[in-house]
Amino acid sequence: MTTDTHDSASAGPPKGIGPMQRREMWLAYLMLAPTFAIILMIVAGPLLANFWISVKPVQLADLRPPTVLVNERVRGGPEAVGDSATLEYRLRNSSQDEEIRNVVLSDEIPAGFDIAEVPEPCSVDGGKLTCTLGTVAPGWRDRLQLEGTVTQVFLDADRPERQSEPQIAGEANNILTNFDFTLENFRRIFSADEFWSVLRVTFYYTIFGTGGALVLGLFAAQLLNTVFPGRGVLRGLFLFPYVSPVIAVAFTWVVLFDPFSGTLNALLTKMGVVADPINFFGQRAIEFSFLGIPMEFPLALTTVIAFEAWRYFPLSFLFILARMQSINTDMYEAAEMDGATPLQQFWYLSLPQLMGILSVLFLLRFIWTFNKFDDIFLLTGGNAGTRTLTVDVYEQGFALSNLGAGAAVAVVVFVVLVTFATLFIRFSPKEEGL
Amino acid sequence: DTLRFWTTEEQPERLAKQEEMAAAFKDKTGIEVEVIPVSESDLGTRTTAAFAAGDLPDVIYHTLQYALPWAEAGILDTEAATEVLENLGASTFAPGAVAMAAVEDGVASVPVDGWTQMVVYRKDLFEENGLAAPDSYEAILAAVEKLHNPPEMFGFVAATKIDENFMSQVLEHVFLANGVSPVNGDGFSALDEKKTIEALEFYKAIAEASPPGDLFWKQSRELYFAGKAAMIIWSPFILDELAGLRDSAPPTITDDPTSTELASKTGVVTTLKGPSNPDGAAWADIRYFGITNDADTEAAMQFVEFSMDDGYMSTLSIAPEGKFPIRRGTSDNATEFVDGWAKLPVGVDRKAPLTDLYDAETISTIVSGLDTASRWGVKEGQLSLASKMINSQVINRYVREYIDGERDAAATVAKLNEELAKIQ
Amino acid sequence: MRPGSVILAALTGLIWGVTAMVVIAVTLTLITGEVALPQATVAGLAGLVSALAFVWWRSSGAGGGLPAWALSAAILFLVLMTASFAAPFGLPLGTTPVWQGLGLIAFVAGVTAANRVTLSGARLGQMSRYEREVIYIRIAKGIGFVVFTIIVALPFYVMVMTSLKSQQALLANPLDLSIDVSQGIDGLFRSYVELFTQFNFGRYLMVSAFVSIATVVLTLLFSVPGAYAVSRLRFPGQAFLARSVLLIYMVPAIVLVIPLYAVFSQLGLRNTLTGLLIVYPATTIPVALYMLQGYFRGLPSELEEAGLMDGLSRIGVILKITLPLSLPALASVSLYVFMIAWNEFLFAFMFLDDPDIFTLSRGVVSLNSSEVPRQHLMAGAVIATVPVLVIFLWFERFLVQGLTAGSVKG
Amino acid sequence: MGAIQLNKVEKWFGNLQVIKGIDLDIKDGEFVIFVGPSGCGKSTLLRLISGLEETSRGTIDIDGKDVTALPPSGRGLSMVFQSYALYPHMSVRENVGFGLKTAGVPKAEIDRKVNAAAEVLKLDDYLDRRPKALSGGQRQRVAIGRAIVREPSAFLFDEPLSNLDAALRVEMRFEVARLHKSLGTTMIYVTHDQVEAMTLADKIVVLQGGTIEQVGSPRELYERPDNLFVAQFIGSPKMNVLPCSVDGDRFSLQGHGGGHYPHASATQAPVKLGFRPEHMQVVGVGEGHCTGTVEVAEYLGADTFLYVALDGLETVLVRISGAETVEEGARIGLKFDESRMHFFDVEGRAVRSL
Amino acid sequence: MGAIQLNKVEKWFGNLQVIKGIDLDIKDGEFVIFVGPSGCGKSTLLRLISGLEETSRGTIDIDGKDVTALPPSGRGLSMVFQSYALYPHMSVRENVGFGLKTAGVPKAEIDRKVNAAAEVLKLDDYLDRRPKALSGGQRQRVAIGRAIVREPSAFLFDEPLSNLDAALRVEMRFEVARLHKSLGTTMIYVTHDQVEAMTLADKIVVLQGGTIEQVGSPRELYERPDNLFVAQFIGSPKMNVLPCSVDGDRFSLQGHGGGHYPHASATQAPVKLGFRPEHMQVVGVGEGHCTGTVEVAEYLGADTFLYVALDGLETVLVRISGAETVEEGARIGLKFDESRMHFFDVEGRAVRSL
Ligand SMILES: Nc1ncnc2c1ncn2[C@@H]1O[C@H](COP(=O)(O)OP(=O)(O)OP(=O)(O)O)[C@@H](O)[C@H]1O
Ligand SMILES: Nc1ncnc2c1ncn2[C@@H]1O[C@H](COP(=O)(O)OP(=O)(O)OP(=O)(O)O)[C@@H](O)[C@H]1O
Ligand SMILES: [Mg+2]
Ligand SMILES: [Mg+2]
Repeated sequence: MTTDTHDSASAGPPKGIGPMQRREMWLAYLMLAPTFAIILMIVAGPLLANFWISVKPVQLADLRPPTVLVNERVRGGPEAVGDSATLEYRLRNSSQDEEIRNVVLSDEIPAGFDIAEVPEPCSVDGGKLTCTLGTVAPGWRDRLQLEGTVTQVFLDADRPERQSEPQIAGEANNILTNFDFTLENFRRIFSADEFWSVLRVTFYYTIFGTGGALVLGLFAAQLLNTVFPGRGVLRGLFLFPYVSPVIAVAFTWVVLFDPFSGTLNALLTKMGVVADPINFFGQRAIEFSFLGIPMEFPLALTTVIAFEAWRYFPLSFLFILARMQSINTDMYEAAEMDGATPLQQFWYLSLPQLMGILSVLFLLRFIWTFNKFDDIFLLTGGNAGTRTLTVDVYEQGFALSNLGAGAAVAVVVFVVLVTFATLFIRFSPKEEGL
Repeated sequence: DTLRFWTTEEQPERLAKQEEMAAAFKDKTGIEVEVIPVSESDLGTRTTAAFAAGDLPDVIYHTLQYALPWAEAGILDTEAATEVLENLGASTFAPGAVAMAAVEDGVASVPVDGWTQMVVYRKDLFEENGLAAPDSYEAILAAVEKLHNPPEMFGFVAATKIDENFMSQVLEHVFLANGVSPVNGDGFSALDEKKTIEALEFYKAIAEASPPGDLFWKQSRELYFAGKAAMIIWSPFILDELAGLRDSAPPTITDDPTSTELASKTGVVTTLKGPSNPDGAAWADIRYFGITNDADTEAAMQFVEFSMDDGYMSTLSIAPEGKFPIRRGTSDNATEFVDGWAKLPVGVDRKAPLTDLYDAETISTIVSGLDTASRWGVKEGQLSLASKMINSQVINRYVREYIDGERDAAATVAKLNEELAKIQ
Repeated sequence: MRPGSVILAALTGLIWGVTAMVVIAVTLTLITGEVALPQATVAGLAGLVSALAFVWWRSSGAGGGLPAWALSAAILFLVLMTASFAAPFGLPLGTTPVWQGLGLIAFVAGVTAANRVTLSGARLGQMSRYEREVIYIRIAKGIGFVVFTIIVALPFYVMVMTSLKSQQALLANPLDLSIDVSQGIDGLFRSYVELFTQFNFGRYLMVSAFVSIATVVLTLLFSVPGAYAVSRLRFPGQAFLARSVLLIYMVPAIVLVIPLYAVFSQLGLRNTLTGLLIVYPATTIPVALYMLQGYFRGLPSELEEAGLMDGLSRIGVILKITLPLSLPALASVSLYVFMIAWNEFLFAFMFLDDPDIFTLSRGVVSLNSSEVPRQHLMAGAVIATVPVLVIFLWFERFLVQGLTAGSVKG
Repeated sequence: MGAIQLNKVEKWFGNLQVIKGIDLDIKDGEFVIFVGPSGCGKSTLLRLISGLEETSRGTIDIDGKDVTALPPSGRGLSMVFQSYALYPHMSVRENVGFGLKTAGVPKAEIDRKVNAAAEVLKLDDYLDRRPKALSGGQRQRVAIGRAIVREPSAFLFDEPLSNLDAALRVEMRFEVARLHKSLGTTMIYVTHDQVEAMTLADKIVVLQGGTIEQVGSPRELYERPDNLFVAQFIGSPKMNVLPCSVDGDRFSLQGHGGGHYPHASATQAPVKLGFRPEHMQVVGVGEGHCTGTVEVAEYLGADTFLYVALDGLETVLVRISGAETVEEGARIGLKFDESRMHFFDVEGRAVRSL
Repeated sequence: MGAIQLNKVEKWFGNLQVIKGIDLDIKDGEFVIFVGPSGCGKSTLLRLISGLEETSRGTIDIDGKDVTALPPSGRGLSMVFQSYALYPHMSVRENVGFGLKTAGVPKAEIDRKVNAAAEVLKLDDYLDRRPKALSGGQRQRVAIGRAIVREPSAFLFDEPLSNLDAALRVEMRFEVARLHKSLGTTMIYVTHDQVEAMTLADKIVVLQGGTIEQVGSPRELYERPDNLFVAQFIGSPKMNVLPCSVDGDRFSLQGHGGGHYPHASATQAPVKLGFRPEHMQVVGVGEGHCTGTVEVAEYLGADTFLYVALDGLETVLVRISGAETVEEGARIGLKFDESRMHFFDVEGRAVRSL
C-alpha cells in the first residue's frame, strides 16, 4: 500500500548538478564550441586588435614585418665549361625605418659551381654558404658576389641557382607587435577639423535615415494592411530595395540622379521644374535664404539619407506589418462599437500598439544605420559633406594608408556603438521578442 | 610559374591587346604572364596592401606619381629596372622621362610612354567670338566670360571630385602654369602666397563656370561631347573618341555618333601661362613598368625588356593617341619606334591614323608638349616628395573647400602649407 | 448641400486629376522619349468637375439608366480635352498617337476609378465625421500606393532599361527609356554579351554563387548545433551566451575590416576565397544562430520529449525530430544568409584583387571605376540583382519569415 | 429602450449563406440567449445586429427605426467580446471611458460615468491598472463596464465567459444576472454553455445551420422541445432516443415492453421515443418498459451513470443516485417516467396532442 | 510488469521546491490517477517518473530496480502527452513505429506490431495519413498507439484528453478504460477532470503543494475524505462547509438546530461540518437542521440548484430535482442526511470515531 510522508524539514535545495544535467551541459558546450571559436576569432579578436592597432603608429605598409629581401642571380652568362661566372646575392632591408639585427644569409651553392672567391662576411662549408651580416641599417642594400667557374652540371641545369631558396634570418622590431604605444592616432583624428563635422554628419545621417525608413515603413504597412487583389505582388515589390544588392541599387541611384545624363534631372529640367540640373550626390549644400537669414540645405547628405530611407523602409515595413497583423482585430471592432472614427482608431489604438515595435526598430535601425558603410561609400565616396565615421575608417585606414588612424576611428565607432547597444538593451520593450 | 602583371589599362579592348602581347612573350620565352587589370584609382592602395601581404605582382604598369614613392618604400626593385634600361640602351630613351624616374644609381622603373595634358577647346566658337586660344589664365577667363551660358553651354568643366587623380592632375597643371610648386631643392617649400592665390582664384572662377557637383574626367568629356562645354582639360586619350571612333564614348553633339565633326571644330593647347609665370608650363604624365621586389626578377626583366622592344609597338598601339613613345628607337634604328607610332591607327570601333583626323598643327602641339612638360619636383629633384603630396589628396581637398566657400584664399594657402608641411 | 461636403468631393477630384496627370505624363515621357508636359491645372479642373458630377448624380438618386461613373468619365474627358485645347499632355496629338491615346484612356479610367472608389458613400449633404474620415483615408492610401509604387519601381525600371540602351542613345536623350527594338536582340543585349564575354561576368557569377552557397552551408553547420544548445539545453551560462549572440550581431563590419585586413594579409588569406569563406560565415553565424534559436524555442518541447521517451538520445532527437521539423526555418535562414553573402560588398571589395575570384559585387564596382559605359554598369547591376530577386520571389514566404524572424540587419 | 426586430435577415459570405432568413422579435428589457452548435451562425447573427457585419438581405429595426445601413457607431448598442477586446495600452479608466471620449463627452462627465460604472462593477481599485495586470474576471468586468457607460439601448455579448475558468464563470454569471436585473436593458447573449443559457435567459433562441429551431423559455425548451434537435441539444447528459411504434394509445419498443401513448389525437405518427437519463428508474428485470445489461457503471459521487445496453436496441444512459450501487454486467429493467416521455415523427418534429 | 515505487522523491527548480518528498507505491497493473489543483506538481511528478526531469533527491524504482539516474530511454515507460506530441513529419504508421525503429526492431516485426496496435485502436484506415489530417480524437489514438507498441512496463498520461471536446472526451475515456482492462498494464494518469478521475481510477492520489493529501479509491475519497481539502476537492458541486460546535453526542449549528454527532469517541473536537449539496432535502421552515432564504434558483432541467442564504451563516448550495420548483425568495428549511455528514477539526482533518 502507499504511505505518504509529509517530509518536514528537507535540507534545502541539493547542491551541484545531477548526472543527467551534467551530460546535457557537456553536450551543450561541445555543440557551441565551434561557433564560439569562429566568432571569437573573427569578431571578438579583431575587436580587441582594433584597440591595439589604434595605439600604434601603423601604416598600411608596416604590415610587412621588416625583413631582408634576397635576390639570387647568376651573372656573367657562362656558356661553356670553365667559363667564369658570378653568383650574386642582392640584399636589401625592406624597411626604411627599422634596423634588422643578426642577419644571416645561408644558401646551397648550386651544383657545378666552383667557387673561386668568397666575399668577406661569408664562409662556405661543403657547398653551403653562410654569410653573417650583423646588424643592417634601415634602407640598407648590398650585393654579395661569389666569383667562380662553372662545370657541365651547372650548364645542364635549368636556372641552377633556383634549386635552393636562399634563407635569411634576422630580428627586427615589428611595429605591430612591439610594446610601443602612442596616442598619436587619437590626437590626430580628434584634432582634425573635419572629425567633428564627420561626427555631426554621422548623427544626422543615422537619425534621419532611421526616422525616414521608419516613417515610410509605417505608411507602407498601413497601405498593405488591408486585403485586396495584388497585395502579395505589391508586398514583394516593396521589398525589392532591401533585397537587391547594395551595389546594384546604389549605382542605379547614381545613374538616375546624375546631373548630366540622369533620367531624373532630365525630367525635372525638361518639364521645367528646375532650371539647372541638380547634382544630388555631388553638391554639398544649396544656399537659400529664409526670412532673410541665409541657410544651407545639405543636399548630398539629404540625398544619401533619402537613399537610406528608401533602401531600408521595406524592413520596417515588414516588421510593422507583422505587428499590425498580430493586433487583435477584436480591438478595432470594439472601437467601432465605441464609435471611434478611422483616424481616432489609428491615433488611439494603432499607434500606441505599434510604439513597442517602432521603438525597437528605431533602436536597432539606428545602430545599423550608424554602422552603415557601403551605401555612402558607393554613392558619394564620403564626399560633398557625407562622410560618416565608418567611411572615415576606410579613408584613414586605406585611402590614406594610415591603419593606426583608421583603427582609432574604428575604436570611436565601437565605443559609440557600445553606448547605443547598452541603451538598446536597457530600453527595448521585452515583449517584442527581439 | 606565371608572372603577374598589373596594368591600369583595364578597358577590355586595351586588356586584349596586352594579353596578345603576353601571349607573344610566352611564345618567345615560355613564360606565362597573367595580365591583371587594376583600377587606376585603386592602384596605390592595392599595391601597398599587396606589399604588406608579401604578394606583390612581378610587374606593375604605373604612372609617374608612384615611381619614386614606391622605390623608396621598397616596393620597386630599382636595380632590376636600371639593368633593363641599360640592357635596352639608356640612350634610346627620351632623357626627360628617364630623369623623372631617376634614383641614386639608376631609375626606379622603366619609362614606357607618356602624354601631355591639354586644354581642349571649341576652336569654332573661339573664332566666332574673336577669342584668343586659351593658353593663359587670362585668355581662359575671357573666353569663359564670353561663352558661359548654362545650361546650354558651360564655360569650362573643372575637376572637383577630390578622390580622383584627375583633379590632382588638373590642379597641378594650373599651379605649374603660374609657377607654383610645393617643393624646392630642399624638400617642402611653402606655396608662394600671391601666386597661389592667383591660381586659386582662377580655379574657382573656372569651377564656377562649371556645372555643380563632383566633376572629373567623365563629366568633362560627356559635356564637351554633347557640345555643352567650351573648354575642358583632358589627356590626348580623348582624341580618338572625339573623332567618333569609339562607340562607348560617342560625341553626342550630332545624332551621328561616328561623326568627326566635333574633332574638326576642336583645338588644343598644352602650355598654359599664369600671370606670374609668363613662360607657362605643360603637364605631362609618364607611365612606367615597375619591377617589384617580390618579383621573379629574371623573368620580370625579360618581360619588360620584351615589352619595350619586340612588343613595344603593341604596347603603344593600345592607345596611340595617349601613348607617345618614350623609347625612340633601337640602337640600330634610332627612330624606329617614333616612326612606327606615327602610323598607328587610333580608335576602337573604327580606326584611323591621327593624321587623318587632326591638322598637322594640332598634332605637333600635342607631341611637342612632351619635351617641355614638367611636374612638381622634377627640376628640384623632389619628385618623390611631390608625389606623396599629390597622393595624399590634401591639395584637392582644400581647394575644393575653397571653391565651396568654406575658407578664403589666403586661409586656404595657409592651411595648405600647414598640411603639406606634415608630409615627408 | 453642405459646403464642407462639396469641398471634400471637389478636392478629391482635384487631387486625383493632378496625380493621374503627372504620373501618366511622366510615364509617357519615359516610354516614348517625347517630353510630355503634364497639364496639371487642366487635369485638376477636369477631375474636380467630374468628381462633383459623380457625387451629385449618384446621391441624388437620379440613377436610373446612366451610372454615375459613366457620366463622370464623360465629363472628365470633355473638360480635359476642351481646357487643354486637345493637347492633354502638352504634345500635339500627332506625336505618338497610340501612346497618347493609351495615356488618355489610362487617365480617364484611372481618375474615374479613383473617384468612384474614394467617393463611394460620399454625399453633397451633411456627412458625419466618420464618413469624412473614411474618405480622407482612402485618398491618402490611394496616393500612397501611387507614390510607393513609383519610388520603388522607378529605379529598377531605369536600371533595366538603361542596360538595354547604347551609350549614344543614353547621352542623346536621358529621358528615352523605351526599348529600341530596331537594334534587334543583339543590339539590345549587347551590354550583357560584352559583360559575359569581355568582362568575365560569367566567372563572377559562378564565384558569387559558390561563395554564397558555401557560406550558407558553413553557416548552417555551425549555427544549427549552437542554436540548439542555446535554446534547448540547460547549462550554466546559457542566458549569457544567448544574449551575447545578439550583441555580436551588432558589431559593424567596418570595425573588423582593419584588423582582419592586417591579419589576413600576413596569413596570405587576403585575396583568396578561403578568406572570404572564413569571414562570411563568421558574420552570418550570429544572425543564423539567433534566428534558429528563436525557432527551436518555438518548437513544442513535447515533441522532443516524445522522442526521448521513444528511446532516442539527444543527438538522435536533433537529427530525427528537430531538424526535419525545422526545415522551414532552415530554408529561411539559408535564404537570408544567401542573400547577405550574395550582396556583401565591403569584404569583397577590401579583400579581392584578383579578377579570377571576384564576386559579382566586386565585379560591378570595377565596372564603375574604369571608363566603362553606363549601360554596362547597369547591366552588371541587373546581373547581380536578378538572381537574388528571382530567389526572393520564388521563396518569398521563407525569406520574409527570415527577415522578420532574424533581423533588422542591413 | 431596446426593442430589436429582425425581418427576414440573411447573410451571405460570397456564395455561402450563413444566416438563412431569420425573423426575431426581441422586446425591450428581455434577456435573449442564442445557442446552437458551433458554426450555426450565432456570432454572425449578433454581429449583424451590432452592425460590424453588413446585412445581405432583410432589415434590422431598433426601436422601430431601420438601422440596417448604419455603421455600428450609429446604432447605440454595446458589445462585450469573448476575448474582452480591451485596449491593452490604456488603463482601465481609459478603456471604460474611451467610447465617451471619442464621442467628445467632456472630461468631467466621463469621469463621473466611469466612476459610477466602476462602482457597480467593483472595479474601483483597478481603475489605473492596465488590462494586463488584471485577472480574467476583472478583465471581463472592464469589458462590461465599457459597454455600460455608453448607456446603450441593448447589450450584445458574444460568449463573454467562455475564456474564464469554471469557478469564475459561475461568479461572472451571477454578475451578469444581477446587472440585467438592475439595469433592465435588453441583452442578447451568445453562449455554448448550457448552464449559462438555462440560468440566465428569459428566452432562448436555438439556432441550427442559420435558421431558428425553437424560441422559448428554458423550461419550455427542456420540457417541450419542438423537435429532436432541440430535445437532444438541451439537457445534459443528452436525451436517449429509441425507435418506437404506436398503436392506438399504446406505444411499444421493439423487443421490449411499451406503455400508454398520450398523444393519440395527434396527426403525425411518432417513430421515435425520447426520454432523459434522469427520468428513469432501475427496476427488476422485466418489471420496467425495457430490459438490458449494465455495460459500464460510472460512479461520480453524487450520481452514478449507467450505460445500459438494451437487448436488441442501442445503449441508453441512465442517471441514478451515487448511493445506489449497480454492478457492471448486471441485468436490469428500466422504467420510464411516462409523463416525461417525448415522441417524434420521421422528420424529427415533436408529436403532441392537438 | 510495472510496479513503481517512489521513495522520498523531491524536486527542486533552483530554490523552489516543487515536489516535497513523496513516497508512493504503485502496484503492477494498477490505474493510478493524480489529481490536485493547478500547479500542485502533478505533471512534475509524472515527469520525474518518466525521466524527462531529473530527480533532485530520493529514488525511483521500477520493478525493484533503481532507475533514478537513467535517461527516459532506459526506463521502459511510455508517455502520452496532452498535446499528443505526434511527429508532424511522419505518417501515422511511422509515428507509431518510431519507438521500435529507434530500438532497431526489424521492419517486419515493426509492421506487425503497428498493425496490431492500429487494429486495437481502430486506426487501420489512417495509417498513411499525416497527423495534420486527423481529428483530435484520432490523434490522441495515435499517441496511445505509439505508447502501446513499445510494450512498456507502464503508461504515463499527462492530461491526455483535455484538448478534446466534451463528447470526444467521453468516448476516449471509454477507450482508455477498455485499454487498461485489456492490457492490464500499470497506468499513471494526470487529470484535471473529476469525472475522469472518478470513473477511471483504481486509486486516486490527491496532491496539493507538492505533497500527497490522500490516496484511495474514488468511493473512499468521496465518502471518507481525510481532510477538508480532499472533501471539497472531490465532488461537484463542492461540499458545503459550516462552522459547528459539538456537545457530547450532539452537534449544533450557530443559530440553527443540530443533530446526532456520531464520533463522540474521537479525540479531536470538530469545528466544521461538511455536507454535500445532493445530501439535503428541502423541508418546511423550522423542520430541518437549518433555515434560510432562497437567493437564486437555477433551473438546469434535470436539477435545480438552490443558493440558500442560511440565517446568520453563509450561503449553501442545495441540489434538488428539476421537477421540484422552489421560488426565489422563499423561506425554506433544510434537512441533512445525517449518515453523510463530515466533521473536521481546526486543522481541517476529518474527525472520525476511533
Ligand atoms: N468572414 C467570414 N467569411 C466566410 N465565412 C464565414 C465568415 N465568418 C463566419 N463564417 C462562416 O459562417 C458560419 C457561422 O459562423 P459563426 O461564427 O456565426 O458561428 P457560431 O455559431 O458563432 O460558431 P461558434 O459557436 O463556433 O462561435 C460558419 O460556417 C463560418 O465558417
Ligand atoms: N521548469 C520549471 N522551472 C521552474 N518551475 C517549474 C518548472 N516546471 C514547473 N514548475 C513549477 O512547479 C510547480 C508544479 O508544476 P506542475 O506543472 O507539475 O503543476 P501541475 O500540477 O501539473 O499543474 P497543471 O494542472 O496546471 O498542469 C508549478 O508551480 C510550476 O510553476
Ligand atoms: Mg461564435
Ligand atoms: Mg500539468
